[in-house]
Amino acid sequence: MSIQVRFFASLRERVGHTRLSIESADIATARDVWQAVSASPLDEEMLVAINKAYASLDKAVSDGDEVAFFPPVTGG
Amino acid sequence: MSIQVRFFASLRERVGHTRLSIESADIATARDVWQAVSASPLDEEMLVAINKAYASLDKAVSDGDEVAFFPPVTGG
Amino acid sequence: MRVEIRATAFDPWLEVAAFRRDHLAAGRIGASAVFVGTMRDFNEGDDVKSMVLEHYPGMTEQHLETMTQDAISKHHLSDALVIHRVGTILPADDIVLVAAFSAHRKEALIACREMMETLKSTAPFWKKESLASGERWVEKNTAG
Amino acid sequence: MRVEIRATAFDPWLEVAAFRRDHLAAGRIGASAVFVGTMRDFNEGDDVKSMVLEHYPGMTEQHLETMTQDAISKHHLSDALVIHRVGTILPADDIVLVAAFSAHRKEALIACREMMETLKSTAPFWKKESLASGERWVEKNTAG
Repeated sequence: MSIQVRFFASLRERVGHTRLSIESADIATARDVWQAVSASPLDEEMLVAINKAYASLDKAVSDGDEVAFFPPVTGG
Repeated sequence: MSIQVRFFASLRERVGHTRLSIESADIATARDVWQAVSASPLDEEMLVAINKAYASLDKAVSDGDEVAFFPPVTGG
Repeated sequence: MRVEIRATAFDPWLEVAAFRRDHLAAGRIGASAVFVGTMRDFNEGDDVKSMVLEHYPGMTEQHLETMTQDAISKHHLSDALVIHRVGTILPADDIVLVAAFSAHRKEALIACREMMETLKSTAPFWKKESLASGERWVEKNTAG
Repeated sequence: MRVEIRATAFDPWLEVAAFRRDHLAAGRIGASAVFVGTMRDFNEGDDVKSMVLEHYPGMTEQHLETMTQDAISKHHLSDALVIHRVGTILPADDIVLVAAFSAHRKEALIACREMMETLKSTAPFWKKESLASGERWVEKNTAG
């Protein structure tokens, strides 16, 4: 399974990447995607989007999905 | 006692006057002012102002006061 | 604070822009909440051709000034602006502008709405509509 | 409906005036409720020199469009307009404009406030402030 991974704002700076592309047969959910890119657990308040829509960490991902991780939003 | 009386909007048209000046020794309250200018009772929803501030019908009036009667407001 | 009764048409957006530029220190306010009421060409199912807005000179200004000053104090606003038309008004003319300015959004939003409700329910203004069938006084404002 | 992400400064009052003129039938709307958020030169007790607003291209636009369409349906609005800055922003620059237009005031006022709360709590934007002492990410928006 091939997943495009994106990071925004403070999380982008902490991870040190804007985008990553991962290939793995062991990925079922967004949580698995995070574990594939980071050794530390994802902070509870961090947010997840799959294909540009909010999702939970336990949501299933599919081949070709874009999965994004980012901190609480501060616009407006 | 001398009282300036004013009427606005639909009440002005019904009374047929914009302003009246009344002189009487028998006036104590805004209600007395109304009775001095009209034979019919003041409709319940009508509003009263004494010297350009909202007042109740039972509020005392003084010599030289301006007493206004008008219908519910419809601005904005 | 500025409160104004206008007998001629006004552009509420130019007024807000000018007020912000002239009366508010740049960089100090974070929130502007604005309400503009505009004359519709229909009311209660009927076409309205024009309208006359009557007020109580002296009382109306005083009432709006007290209302605005109270809103500034209660909600810690940076400032506030109220403009209201009187006289003959045509459909699409703006009737009322209420603007509240504050550091944070909550105060401006609440104050703007409260001022509009106070104005609609208590400020001495009266509307008389001209319909094809003749004239009629607007009986009562709807709840906000 | 119009939703726009802007990388350059904009005048919210000109935008509202133009939107009303170009998109709303004259005489059909009675209420315009507008909120404008502006960059302050202070935050949490510190002077702020500038700010960078990051967003998630594609997701942010889609999120704002859904939010705006939902507000129009839910509150029976005539129309709505949302503009949001991204990139480098200076104190006194306007950051966000949310405008709701309806026949009666209640709907526009409620929709404008709801859209602002939804935008602040869920739209994918992130602020990084430049202070004299360095840079910092804004951690969380305050409740409205």
